Amino acid sequence: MSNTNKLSILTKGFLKENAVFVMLLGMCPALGTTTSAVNGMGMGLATMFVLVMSNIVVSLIKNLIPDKVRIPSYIVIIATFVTIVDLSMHAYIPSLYKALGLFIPLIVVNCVVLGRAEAFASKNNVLDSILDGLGMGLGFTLALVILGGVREILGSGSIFGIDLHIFPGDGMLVFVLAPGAFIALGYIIAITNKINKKFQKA
Amino acid sequence: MNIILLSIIVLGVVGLLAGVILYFIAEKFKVYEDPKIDEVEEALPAANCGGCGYPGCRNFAESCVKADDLGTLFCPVGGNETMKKVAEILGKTVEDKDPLIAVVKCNGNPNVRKKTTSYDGAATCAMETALYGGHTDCQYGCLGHGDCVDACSFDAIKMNAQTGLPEVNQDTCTGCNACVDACPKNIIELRPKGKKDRRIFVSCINQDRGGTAKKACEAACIGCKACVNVCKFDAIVVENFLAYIDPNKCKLCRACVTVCPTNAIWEVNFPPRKIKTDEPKKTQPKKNALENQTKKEEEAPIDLKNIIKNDNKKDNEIK
Amino acid sequence: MAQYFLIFISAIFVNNIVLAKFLGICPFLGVSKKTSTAIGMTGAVTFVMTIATIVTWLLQKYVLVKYDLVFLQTVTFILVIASLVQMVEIILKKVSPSLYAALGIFLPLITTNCAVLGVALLSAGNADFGLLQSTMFAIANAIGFGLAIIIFSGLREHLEFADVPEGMKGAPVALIVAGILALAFMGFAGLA
Amino acid sequence: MDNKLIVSQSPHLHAKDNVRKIMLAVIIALLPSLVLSFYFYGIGALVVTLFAVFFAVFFEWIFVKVFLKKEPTIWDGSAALTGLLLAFNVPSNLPVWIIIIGAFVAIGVGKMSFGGLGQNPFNPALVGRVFLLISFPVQMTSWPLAGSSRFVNWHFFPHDPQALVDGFTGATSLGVMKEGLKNGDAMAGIMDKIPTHMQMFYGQMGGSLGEISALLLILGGIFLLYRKIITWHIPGSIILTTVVFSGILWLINPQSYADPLFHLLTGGLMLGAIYMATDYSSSPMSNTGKIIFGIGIALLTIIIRNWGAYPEGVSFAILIMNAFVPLIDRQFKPKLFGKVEKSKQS
Amino acid sequence: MITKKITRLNNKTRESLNKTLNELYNTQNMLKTFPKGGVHPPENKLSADKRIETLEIPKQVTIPLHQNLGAPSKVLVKKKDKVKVGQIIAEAGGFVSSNIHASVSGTVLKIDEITDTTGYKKMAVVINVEGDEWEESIDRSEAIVSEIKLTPEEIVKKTAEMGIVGLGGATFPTQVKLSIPKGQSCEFLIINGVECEPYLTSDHRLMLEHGKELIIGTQILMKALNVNKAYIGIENNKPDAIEYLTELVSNTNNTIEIVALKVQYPQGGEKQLIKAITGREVPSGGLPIHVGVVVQNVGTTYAVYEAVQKNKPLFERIVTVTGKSLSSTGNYKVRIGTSVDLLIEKAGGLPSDSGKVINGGPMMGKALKITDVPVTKGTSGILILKNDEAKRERIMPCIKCSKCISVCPQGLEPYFLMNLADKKMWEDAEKQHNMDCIECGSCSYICPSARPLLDYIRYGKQNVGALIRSRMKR
Amino acid sequence: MEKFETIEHDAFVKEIRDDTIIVDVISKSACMSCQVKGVCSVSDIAEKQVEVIRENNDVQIGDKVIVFLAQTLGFKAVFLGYIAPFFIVIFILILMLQLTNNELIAGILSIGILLPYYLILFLMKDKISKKYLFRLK
Amino acid sequence: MATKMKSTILSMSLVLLVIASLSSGLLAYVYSLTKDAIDLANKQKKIEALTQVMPEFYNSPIDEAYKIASDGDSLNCYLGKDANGEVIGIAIETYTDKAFSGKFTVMVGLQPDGVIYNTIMLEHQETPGLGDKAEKNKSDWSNQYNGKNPSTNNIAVTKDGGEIDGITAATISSRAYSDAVQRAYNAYMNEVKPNLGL
Ligand SMILES: Cc1cc2nc3c(=O)[nH]c(=O)nc-3n(C[C@H](O)[C@H](O)[C@H](O)COP(=O)(O)O)c2cc1C
Ligand SMILES: Cc1cc2nc3c(=O)[nH]c(=O)nc-3n(C[C@H](O)[C@H](O)[C@H](O)COP(=O)(O)O)c2cc1C
Ligand SMILES: Cc1cc2nc3c(=O)[nH]c(=O)nc-3n(C[C@H](O)[C@H](O)[C@H](O)COP(=O)(O)O)c2cc1C
Ligand SMILES: Cc1cc2nc3c(=O)[nH]c(=O)nc-3n(C[C@H](O)[C@H](O)[C@H](O)CO)c2cc1C
Ligand code: SF4
Ligand code: SF4
Ligand code: SF4
Ligand code: SF4
Ligand code: FES
Repeated sequence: MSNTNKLSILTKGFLKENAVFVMLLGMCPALGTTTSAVNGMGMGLATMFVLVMSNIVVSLIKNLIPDKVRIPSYIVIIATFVTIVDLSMHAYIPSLYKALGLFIPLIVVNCVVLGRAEAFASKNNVLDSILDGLGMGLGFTLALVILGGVREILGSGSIFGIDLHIFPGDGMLVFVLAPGAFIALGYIIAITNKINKKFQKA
Repeated sequence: MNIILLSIIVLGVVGLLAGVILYFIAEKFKVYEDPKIDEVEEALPAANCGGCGYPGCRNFAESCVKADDLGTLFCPVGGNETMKKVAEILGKTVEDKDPLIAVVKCNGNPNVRKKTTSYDGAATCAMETALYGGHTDCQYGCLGHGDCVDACSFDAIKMNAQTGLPEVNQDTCTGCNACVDACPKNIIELRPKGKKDRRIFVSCINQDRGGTAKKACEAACIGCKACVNVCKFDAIVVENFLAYIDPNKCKLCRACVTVCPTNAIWEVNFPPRKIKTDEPKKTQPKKNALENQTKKEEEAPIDLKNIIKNDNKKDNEIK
Repeated sequence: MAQYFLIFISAIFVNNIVLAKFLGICPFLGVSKKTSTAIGMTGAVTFVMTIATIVTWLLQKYVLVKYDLVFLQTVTFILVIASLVQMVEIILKKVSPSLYAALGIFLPLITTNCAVLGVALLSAGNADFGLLQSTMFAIANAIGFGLAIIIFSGLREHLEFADVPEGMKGAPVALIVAGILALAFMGFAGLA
Repeated sequence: MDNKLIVSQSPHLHAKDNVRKIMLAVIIALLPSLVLSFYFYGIGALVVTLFAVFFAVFFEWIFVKVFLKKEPTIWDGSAALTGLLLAFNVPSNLPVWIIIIGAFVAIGVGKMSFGGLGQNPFNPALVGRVFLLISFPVQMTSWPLAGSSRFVNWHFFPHDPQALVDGFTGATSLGVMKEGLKNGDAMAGIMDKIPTHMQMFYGQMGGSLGEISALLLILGGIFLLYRKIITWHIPGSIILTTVVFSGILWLINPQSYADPLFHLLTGGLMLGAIYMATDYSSSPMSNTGKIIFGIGIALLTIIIRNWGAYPEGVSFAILIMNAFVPLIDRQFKPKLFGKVEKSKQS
Repeated sequence: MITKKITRLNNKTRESLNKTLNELYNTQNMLKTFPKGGVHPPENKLSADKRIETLEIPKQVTIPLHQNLGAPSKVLVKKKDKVKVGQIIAEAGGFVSSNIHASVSGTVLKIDEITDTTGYKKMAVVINVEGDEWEESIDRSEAIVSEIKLTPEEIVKKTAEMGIVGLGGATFPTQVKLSIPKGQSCEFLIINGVECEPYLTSDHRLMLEHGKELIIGTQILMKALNVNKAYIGIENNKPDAIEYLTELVSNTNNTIEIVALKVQYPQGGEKQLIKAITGREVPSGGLPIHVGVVVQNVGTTYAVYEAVQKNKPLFERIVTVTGKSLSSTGNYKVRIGTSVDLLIEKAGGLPSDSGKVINGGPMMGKALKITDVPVTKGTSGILILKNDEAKRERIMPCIKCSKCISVCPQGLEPYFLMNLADKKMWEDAEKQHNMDCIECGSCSYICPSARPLLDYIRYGKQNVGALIRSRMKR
Repeated sequence: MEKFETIEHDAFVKEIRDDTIIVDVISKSACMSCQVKGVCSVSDIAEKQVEVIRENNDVQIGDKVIVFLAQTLGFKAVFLGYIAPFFIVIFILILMLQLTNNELIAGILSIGILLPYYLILFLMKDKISKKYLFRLK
Repeated sequence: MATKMKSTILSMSLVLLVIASLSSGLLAYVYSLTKDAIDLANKQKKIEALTQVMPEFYNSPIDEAYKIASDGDSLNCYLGKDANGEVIGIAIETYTDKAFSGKFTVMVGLQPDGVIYNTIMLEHQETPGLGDKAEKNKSDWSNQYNGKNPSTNNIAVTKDGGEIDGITAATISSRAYSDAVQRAYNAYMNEVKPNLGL
């Protein structure tokens, strides 16, 4: 594989195949944890760690696993890394751990992670799988930060905790709550579609 | 007890149980599905356009796997190449099919085919057809609302604002048949692309008697049989006052094109005629007013450029 | 009785699993294009969710907590759920191909449906819940999921005929609908 | 031939009503309430209304022009009506920047995201309203009391000592009830703190600027019924169910549940029943469907009012039932001519 | 004669009569009508006072060979053949088809494709008129023959021979309707004198001027169908006709009853009429005969009278020529094949602001593509609409006002059927009963968004029909 | 829940073969009150023939029958695949909790019931997944 | 691609067994590494809360928790002692059911004489932007309680005639907060104070 190809493996997850905005995967954490940009980033990084690690392991042992137990095996592998993240976060960044709550163990079932293990790592070599995991993970993180940022700005009038003083009050609370998450994501996806289309045409 | 040991035992037991149960269930409830179906499906273009006559690519793939002979199966989008791939997967053989392309068999632009009424209903061809024969005196001709354009999922057919007729882009048309199905007037036909992409066809489907047809549209085929007489290959038949050129017999000699008194025969992608440039005025006294507009009166066929987007490739070919 | 009533009201309306807790969004968006498939999916989720909760609850109480292995929760739960779903999938493929075809790729997705694992984790993590409460909690959440997805599929079928702007078609407009639905469901706040 | 005959399918006649006339009629039906609101709340009512209407129309124009690239649709009057109804659902002292956001959400999110007129599954004005309610609860729940405007008080209520207090705000009747009940007060005591039923009927109470006078709203409703713009099914079933359901609760325990009349006259129930639940595009099509829809709204309203966190539930109830409309439409069809016989036959 | 007296009534007296009649039948609301849906467009019966005039015979007639619902007729004459008035020139081309007779005497000029009222080119016999020589068998006297000599079977045969088709709009061959299939029986005959279409008055005039023949025609049909009860349904905006016919049937022992009906479009649709008069509902997908009823139009009934008693084939009919912009409106007895142009000329020529020329009424009629088309058996009126009346309004999105649902007499959801047709979802359209639409156009009429509902529903019907046929073949 | 639309037609038996029956279907669906004469081809009526599986219906040539086509089996599948076993599980669970008051036993038993259930379902599979064609009533 | 493992009973169960064991081994190891940190983190929150609501203490109040009865329920009570072992503060984990929505718990720190030292919101589900103003890091609204003695100061909100200014548009939350504090105070006065003999 050429270098450009490697690069594209890495970058396609940003926009063209962005897990959240384009492939609509991993929607639950994308919506559930993005009350602020920081939370989004935390979740994104945690997911990326799991993604990369499980991609590595899966691509290493892909040929050892019989088809019928493929999914259970992958899941166990993923769950292991998730638990590691869970335990470490709980131990060392308890505030973030609390904010992300249930969604950390739920990384296990994040369709992005399993999807990549299934679709990419189980068919490609270790290096590509790492790149893929990194790319997808970064894309995922990017998406979560954007969504978290938008929600934070609109919902609390601040970004990364810095008050922007754009609203006389606190901001539009809806965006901190569930409905705002859906609505914000809806419009962001619409915009991403537009951008992607432009790119395709160009 | 050592926590590591314990967890290994616990998870190991769970894992083992899961494995064993899964195995038995899988054995018991085995469904055989030919893995080749997946392979074939992957080889297909995944356009899911239905051009093959099946509801989707997977159904087509299934049929390919089941079929003894791929002769009757063809994916118009992927073309010969795809079919070869499919054949390879299945260890079967296919013959090359002449690629098909949609041609619009109506030549009645507003200058030659006058509007007689003004239609005020929903702007789709199907809807106008449901009402009456159309807003001109030709009850066969194109209505110009572009149902065919909407049907094409490859953006290969566009309305020409000047002629009010659809035009097919030969580079993007896959011959999927969608427009043919969509046209309520059955104006569009899939014809072989022809050698060097050259083809000749009668661009009219008016079956009225000559006089009636001519009155309705100056560009109509009047069934005069001039082309039949001039064709050396018996490629043209006139039935119901309408000529039809059999693409399989047509040798692209172009003899018929010039004799047609109404310019109803179109040629596509031919180089301009040199010798006859001053002749046509006599043999073709009737000119498409449109040609005047586009200033190509000298070479009747060139106005066919309209049918194809004027891209570089074409220019090269013509030179 | 009142306790179960509250569990149901809370899980279905107030803290709807999809609209308030953000679990199971993928199938919520993915399998909601037609009401009939949404109903099928609801059946599937209800089934899997309930069975999974029963199994994981037993596992939690009689193994993990007993031997102080709660940190293995995620791994064991997901393993159990995954096997369970795959079992159902294989069985279903054989027993009822039409349903299998209808739910297609979404059966494996139930495995990776956060709703199932989420509910299992929530009910295992809730110290107050006995087996029956947990089961009812699972059912209530499944009904909440079903309610949301069926309403949603109705709306989406309705939107099939709407002249939705080009850029908004598909996921964006679905998300807006989900957002307004969540907005509406906020009216249930405080009921339980 | 320039005098070509026009050809189209039958019928060749068309009734005189069109979309604009319908929207205009609803606006006209609402105007008396606006005037009353001006009378009670002063200039603020007009300012909020004008801003809401103007920006609703403005955003409609922008969206159609810039994003949809279609012919302008602002003349059909539906955007103006949405703006008007949005204004009717907010306090008259709402800061204008909030009402602008509301108009944006109502039109942009609630209507144009789905393609504009007639395509929206939810009531746009209510989407805007609930969005604001949740986003800006402080501003959205500070209600000026009727007659609190200086201008009006000076003229009309010189004898009322309270009227001279500037910008006097307070809770709506429902808010008072909810707070009182949460505080453990009995209904009888709460009733003393709020306007009498008669006052509520003609409109002297705190609340959103358009919801206050049941009387004028009903008069407008009769006008719409007469013009055959709405049918009785939705308002009728809402009002009847409200009376029955709240009546049952009231009979069971008059100390913790308000009487049916109170429920009818407060919290914009009339506004909702006559003008908002009847919004065409977000209500069911068949008559049975409409009745079911109305019953659902009334039940949810009373449930939310009595047991939910929010003091008033009409907006939420309508939005929730909006979500059920497609399912209702699919289930309740008009009776097919000749259907009964067929099933009898076979 | 009472006919004369009534025709002289001016509008004012008509109105007062209307009032007294309303009192007679209590109020308008007490009148019978169909239960659900319907609209009431402005009636505009401009030519209601105009006596039926016989139009002069044109120089040339064009007689289309497909004038009935069902299969086209088979031509029997050749070019240059001489024909007499009433001579058969084409015979039924199938079971559901009918004979066609020459409406003039003269020479067959050609048999060629012409554009007919449908806007499609169809075969037609063109005859050059020479004199007015009738077949001898036709009784041309004015005398009214009231004794019915023929047996039921002979009556049915006669209607077939004489080429009688339903003149109420559908041109369904009458003999087919009259031959009741085995196992089914007819209880009531309903004569459709509703004429619910705005503008049209031909049936109205016919009832006033040929009431006696009409009653005999009804008795003939009753005999053919072997029923002893017939109703004549008339909308309440024709009080003179109601009064006159009520008087005429007073001596029929109540076997024929006049039923005044509320003015409500589409009262004249046979399903609605049957429901209004008998309370029976024709099952979805069924025929009137399934509830024991046969419906015939008054024009058809009159034609049956002439065919059976006078041996006269159906070669002329009454056509209303009307329109607000016309200098004179009228009701004319016209030979089939006469050009519409001639009729318009008779009415003072086509005004320059004319937008549409409609064959039939404004609700169900067909807009003509050109005016040089022949009058056929199905032509009940020629209506001229001004440009501004004719133009459709701009189509807006459906606002879901549900008005179309509430006016649909068939209990359908027109907006939904339109959506389904737009999305080409034929199976779903079938499930939503779009085949039950009677194409009355009430929905398109009422829609505030001016949506072309019926256009799309028709399109849907075509496609669902094709779907059903293809499924049948399989 | 999903509706079961069946399409029914009156028909006459025309021919009886070994395992199928040919019926003539009487058209009554389309042409009544049909104004679209151009499209209506009444001549089609005679050609509407349908082949029906012969399932020991004792019919004779000329008999009047109704043919129908069942369209979906979806609901039945969901019901048998999920809903029925679901209720069985819940039933057993509650029952066992009442009887034994032991959550472990109740839980294991209620899950365990699924195995025999699916086995039975599997054995009856032929009955369930039968494809519906035109059939006689 | 190398040939995949075939799905046989042996391979399937073996693979799962191996993967499961490996993973659980790894996890157990990680768990043992993080166990202490997690325990600490779990406690940390409470310790932080305790340090805030009590004057500086020198004992480990967490290990000296009591359950005290209150209205048929029980509250957690922690005692802060100075270097001499004297009780210098009492922290009571109290709650209310009058909140706008959901669970609402407050840690109330009292001086031995019943004067409120400080309060801190532990858990709540109030609306962000409204009720959550009762949180210390959102606004210093709750500081109003400090220094007040519920037996002499009426700690109800002004609307109900008390001394506490309600949070704007969140009277309910404010009222709930007062209620929680009052509950803690009552429990202290009824149960703790007599027992402590202060
Ligand atoms: C919407 C609608 C309106 C109709 N209006 C009339 C009418 O006003 N008068 C009439 O004679 N037939 C009317 N018909 C036709 C009748 O349904 C029926 O076909 C006719 O009365 C049968 O008689 P015929 O066969 O003699 O024409 C109408 C049909 C439809 C579908
Ligand atoms: C295929 C077909 C068969 C019919 N058979 C009968 C019949 O047996 N008896 C009958 O009274 N009318 C029959 N009709 C006529 C219809 O009932 C109806 O009168 C005719 O289509 C004109 O109705 P309209 O003018 O209301 O549209 C038949 C029509 C069609 C298309
Ligand atoms: C979305 C929303 C959230 C609310 N959340 C709270 C809350 O968390 N705490 C509270 O006391 N009041 C809350 N309220 C306000 C109450 O409903 C009520 O209006 C308020 O307590 C009245 O108090 P006031 O007298 O302080 O204005 C909320 C209102 C809305 C609309
Ligand atoms: C009777 C009636 C009630 C209406 N009610 C509302 C309403 O509550 N909210 C609103 O935004 N628009 C309302 N409209 C206006 C219009 O229907 C609305 O803009 C559409 O929902 C936009 O598609 C109403 C219109 C009518 C005719
Ligand atoms: S032009 Fe016609 S045949 Fe060609 S791709 Fe488009 S739809 Fe298919
Ligand atoms: S070719 Fe056919 S479909 Fe295309 S515009 Fe012409 S009539 Fe319409
Ligand atoms: S759907 Fe058909 S029957 Fe109903 S109103 Fe419209 S045209 Fe008339
Ligand atoms: S009448 Fe027109 S706008 Fe109203 S519901 Fe029907 S189609 Fe829609
Ligand atoms: S991330 Fe929750 S279901 Fe996919």
